[in-house]
Amino acid sequence: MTSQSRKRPFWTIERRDAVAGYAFIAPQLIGTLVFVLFPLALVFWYSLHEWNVLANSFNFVGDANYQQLLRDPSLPKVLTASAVFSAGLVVLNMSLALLLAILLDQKLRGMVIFRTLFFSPVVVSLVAWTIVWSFLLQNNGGINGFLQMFGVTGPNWLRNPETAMLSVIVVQVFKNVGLNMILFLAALQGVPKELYEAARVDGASPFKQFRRITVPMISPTILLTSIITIVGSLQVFAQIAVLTQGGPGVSTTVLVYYLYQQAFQFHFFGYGSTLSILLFLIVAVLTFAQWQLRKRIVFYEN
Amino acid sequence: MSKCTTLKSSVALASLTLPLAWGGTAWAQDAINLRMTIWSANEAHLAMFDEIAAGFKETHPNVSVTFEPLPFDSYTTTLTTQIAGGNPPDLAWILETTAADFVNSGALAPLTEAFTATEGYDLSDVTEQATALWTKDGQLYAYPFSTSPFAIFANNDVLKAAGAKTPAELIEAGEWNWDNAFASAAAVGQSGKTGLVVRDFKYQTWQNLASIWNGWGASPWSADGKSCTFTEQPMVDAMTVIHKAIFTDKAMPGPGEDIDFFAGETGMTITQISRASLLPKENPFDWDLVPLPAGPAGEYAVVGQAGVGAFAAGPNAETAVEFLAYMTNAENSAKLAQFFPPARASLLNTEALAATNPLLSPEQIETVVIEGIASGTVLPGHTNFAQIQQTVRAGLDSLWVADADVPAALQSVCDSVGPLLAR
Amino acid sequence: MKTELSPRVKVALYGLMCVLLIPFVFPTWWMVTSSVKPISDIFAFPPDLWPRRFDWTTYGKVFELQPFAQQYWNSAYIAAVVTLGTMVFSSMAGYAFARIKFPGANLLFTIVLLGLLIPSEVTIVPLFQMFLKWGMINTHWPLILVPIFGAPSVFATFVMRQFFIALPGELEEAARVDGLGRFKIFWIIALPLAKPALGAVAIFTFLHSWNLYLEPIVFISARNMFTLPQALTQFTDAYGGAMWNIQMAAATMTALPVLAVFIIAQKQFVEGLAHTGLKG
Amino acid sequence: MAPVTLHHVKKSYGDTAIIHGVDIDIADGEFVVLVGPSGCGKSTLLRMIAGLETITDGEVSIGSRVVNDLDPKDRDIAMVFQNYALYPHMTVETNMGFSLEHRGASKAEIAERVRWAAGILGLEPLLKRYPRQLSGGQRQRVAMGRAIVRNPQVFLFDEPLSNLDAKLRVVMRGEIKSLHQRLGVTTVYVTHDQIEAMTMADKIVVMNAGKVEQIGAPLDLYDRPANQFVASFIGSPAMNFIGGRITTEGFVGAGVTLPLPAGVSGENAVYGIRPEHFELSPDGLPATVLLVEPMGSETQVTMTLGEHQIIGVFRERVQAKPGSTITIKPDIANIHLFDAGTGLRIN
Repeated sequence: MTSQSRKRPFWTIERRDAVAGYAFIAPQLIGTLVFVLFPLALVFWYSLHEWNVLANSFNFVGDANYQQLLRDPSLPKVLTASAVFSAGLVVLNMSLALLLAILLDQKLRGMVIFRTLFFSPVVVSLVAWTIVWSFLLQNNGGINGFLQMFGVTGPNWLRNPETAMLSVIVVQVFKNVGLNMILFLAALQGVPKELYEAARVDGASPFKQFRRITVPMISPTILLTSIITIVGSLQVFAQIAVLTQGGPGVSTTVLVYYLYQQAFQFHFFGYGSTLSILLFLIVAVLTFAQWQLRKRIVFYEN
Repeated sequence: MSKCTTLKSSVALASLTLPLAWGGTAWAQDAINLRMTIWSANEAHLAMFDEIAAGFKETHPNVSVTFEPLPFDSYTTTLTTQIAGGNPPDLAWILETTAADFVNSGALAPLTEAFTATEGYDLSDVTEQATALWTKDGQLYAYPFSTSPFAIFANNDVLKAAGAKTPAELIEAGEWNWDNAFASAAAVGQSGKTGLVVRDFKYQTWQNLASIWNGWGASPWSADGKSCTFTEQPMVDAMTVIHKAIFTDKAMPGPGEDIDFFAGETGMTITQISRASLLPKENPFDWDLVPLPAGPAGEYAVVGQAGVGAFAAGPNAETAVEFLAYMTNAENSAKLAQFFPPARASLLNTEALAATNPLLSPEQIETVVIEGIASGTVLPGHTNFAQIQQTVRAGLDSLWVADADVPAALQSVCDSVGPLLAR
Repeated sequence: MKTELSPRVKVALYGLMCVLLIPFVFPTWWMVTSSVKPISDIFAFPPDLWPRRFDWTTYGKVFELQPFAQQYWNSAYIAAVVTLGTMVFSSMAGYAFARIKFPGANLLFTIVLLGLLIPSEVTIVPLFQMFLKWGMINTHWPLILVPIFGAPSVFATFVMRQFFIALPGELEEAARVDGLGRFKIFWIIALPLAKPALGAVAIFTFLHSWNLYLEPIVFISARNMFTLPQALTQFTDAYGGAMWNIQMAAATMTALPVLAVFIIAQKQFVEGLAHTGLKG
Repeated sequence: MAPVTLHHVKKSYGDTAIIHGVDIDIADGEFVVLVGPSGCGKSTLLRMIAGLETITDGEVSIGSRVVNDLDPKDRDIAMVFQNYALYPHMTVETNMGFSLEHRGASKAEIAERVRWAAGILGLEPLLKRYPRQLSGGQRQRVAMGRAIVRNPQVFLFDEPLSNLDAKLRVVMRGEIKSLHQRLGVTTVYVTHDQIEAMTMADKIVVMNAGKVEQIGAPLDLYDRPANQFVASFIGSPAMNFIGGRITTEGFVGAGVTLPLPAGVSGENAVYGIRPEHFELSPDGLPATVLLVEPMGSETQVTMTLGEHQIIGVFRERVQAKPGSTITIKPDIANIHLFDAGTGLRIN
């Protein structure tokens, strides 16, 4: 019996394993192709068309919708609103999450209760949460009633262009900051205690310990949560729909809400698709930029 | 193990398919089911419609009608979405604001011939004023089943407590005009309660303000709908008064204050008379129903309309039109009239209306309902209304602040909506 | 940072946390208490922390105004199916990408990862058209299929892959020697060990589905097919006026069960989340 | 029980060859240890026998069957892994019975076999526990129990003791050996620890860089290493090597001339002598003491002989101070000479 004379069966271990691999990924892959990538191609196709629903017409118009995008007087305001919302949300969310995580990381009794309470809005239905806040934020609602007790007359939160955006951001921050808080807390607890002990022996102040040890050690978590938070912030819809309907003016009309209006309220599916392409490009560029950033600045243990 | 896996997967499969199966219904072969979208989920309304449908079934045993209530807020959006999806209902209620969109689109089936051919229908009984909005080139495309005048409900308890004159007193004195109405409202507002609420306006549905500005002879756009008239003098004057009433005199609740007149803490509200059903039955207050006050341009009335049309593209369009003719014939119109003020001259008399509106006094029916329907202007509408509504809404937001420059704010409205109107 | 804190510092920290808690806890408190206030008391100024009068009829009215039980069921079973489906498909794909060698794995993984960049908000228009073609508008299929295969499940696949990569290879080899094929290794060995990651995926997926709002309002128009978030915004009288106390009763019923589950299982919840492999 | 034969076995990943053609014959019931430095390919070779790695070329046979394309489960082998690979979510009992369960054994049969194995290894009190509740030694025993439960033809061990502390390692070494003696199953055992190899093996296969350096009984390898690599790898402390030339006067290194046995020839060579093959002798060669490490039973002395640093191990208690000179004598019956170029043994 030599190796030359032995015939290898077709179904070798590797081949069988490869088939298993394809079978395992098939549902996810096919699903992603059908429900994500194919629709993305369709969005692009639609964006090249003028599409009148009631009259049932669908005409190729080339880049006309993209021309409209450049001329749309509302679009700069919408993009500004989106940028303000995302930036405000990320900054507030991340810093509050970090603050809460550091507080919860202290050696105190009852931290589990505090952690549970801070996290609780995450599991409250988003629309329920937003409806409650929409009531609290009314001019004659709970917040101003509360302020009144201290003799302060609060602004008309949702009707004032300056405070409307702030309100939407803050409502969203309180809703979801618990998620990032937990991730930060896990990261903080993963920092080896010896590092702090070594730093204390070296005479580093608590602030310096935070800046030179804590932040670098949890930087991967900071980066990943910020990616998720930013991409998530671009998808904000229910909060806007319930709290401000994009107003006052267009001050809280973020891109997704504008897209929804154009496509499903005004039935401009062609232009709505063009806005979708814009949204996709923004998400893609932001994600890519952050991954690049990750390579540069994030500290790694290995 | 494999048994267990099979069990698990079949449970998963069943839970996937079961609830979805509920969405579909199997029909008998030659049966026709007509679907009508409506925006009322009121059980009394539904019971009446079911009764009418049952009546139709007596002569057309194979036809049944289902009424599909859609949420009012997103009614037109949902309806248009269904049409866009190639799944239009057979019949649909249509709001006056979007009448132009539907009548002009060619999506609706023409009704005039079918109605005239129906025995005992008497289309001429329906007032022309009411059908104007739903007619194109002499052809009726939807029947105005509800022509509901805007009027003022007053809470005399609240008004008197604030030392304000009630509308009845003002009418008696021949002084029922906006100056005095706002003065009464301001007195209530400054007493800590709410003066006057334009119901459903909520600083979003600005077209409801037509119930005020029509008194100044103002309108949002020209008669042909091509040019913006927010900047013309009547509108500027009307808006200046409204702005002052809100921000200086506290006669009306400010933006972001949600007030319900029927909770009993408000002096007056402008709304359609069909809202009388919301009057509280327990702890009732001394209420009154009066016509809109006179404006600088004289006496006027405003009505909200709702039409019902049949879609031309559906496979059962003919049957749908037939049903529509049945539903809106003289006999059934009388039934509809108990909830929806009718547009038929024969029903527009005090006796007929009193029978169906026991809450209202004969005088209220006469002054508010009959005169209102007879002389009322319909709320503004336009093709492409959704986008225009939103654009104006966004523009007007700059007006709803205490220190707004009214002409400038209105100018900005025209700047943004003008190009849309001109299209 | 880890030394024993002085009593004064402790008091200060407790005080700070209690103040910070207000915006997290008060809205829920307010929601629950307002649900049993008569409508006229809701606007009491300043607001009452405890209802002056109780009106329990609000809860009954929730069910009168909407087919709320049906809507509750809709949301619950959709979230359950989506969660289950995502757990199955994402763990399978995550496992294969992490542990099985097959040609093109990297390319295919990149393709799947692209899904992360495409939230369903981007593709909502064609999705609407597709489901229309398939006659699935006003059914729950879009609310099930899109999340199971869209961006959230791609995220889940990523989380599962990160977890499986870290799983010791020896366990699988031992299982192979013990006579298990690929699927059984996955099902009997790898999956039970992936409980923490699966838990995190389940939480994320459930909350995502439970909170979906844009998709239902686009795809669903019949009241009895509504999901809870959609239904919550519909508690208005016949003419669009908000009915706050009833809305709060509905919101309370929507929020409390999940809140209760969370409080009971909060340890597993939090630990599961901390295991998402997001530590880099 | 069956013999295992490796015939010209090769392994490569793409263009990188890991195993360069290995031939090993393992007799039925034999305990063979594959030993070598890390990265020498011994684990890969074991995993190829197990079926966990594919075989690029050549043949692996178990009994009379060529198993190249058989799944691990069809090879009738059992394996004990370095980290034990106990299923964390199953009890000891389930872990041990797991493979039988998946081969369709009846419940009663499984229970009986598990009880039998647990009895041999003293695991009865632990059967209901989970792996995380066990100590390292207990886990090791469970891993072995899992292997013997099935009564396979071949046992494969992949560095099973490397995670245990030194003392436990000695105990477990003994247990594995006695288990083998009791069951008599053909065993292939991989380790990097030459002491394990020496103490346990019937036959040692020394591997380096994907090749077999030498196969033989432990003491054969110790006494007559075939090349310099084996010589250096087997034995602790390691053999001393002194480079130089073979002349008629003896072996000439740098600054020292060492005695040679009769009849050796060659030019450039390496002179190898184990530390224990020096003796203190007044007529020996002078060496300068660098370090003295008394072990109790013996004394280890690091010193320079000529210019070469060497280690000697003496039964006597050496009382020398660093820097002082002692005289030592190599035992010429136990010297090893290797070709300086090829490293092959020349005497």
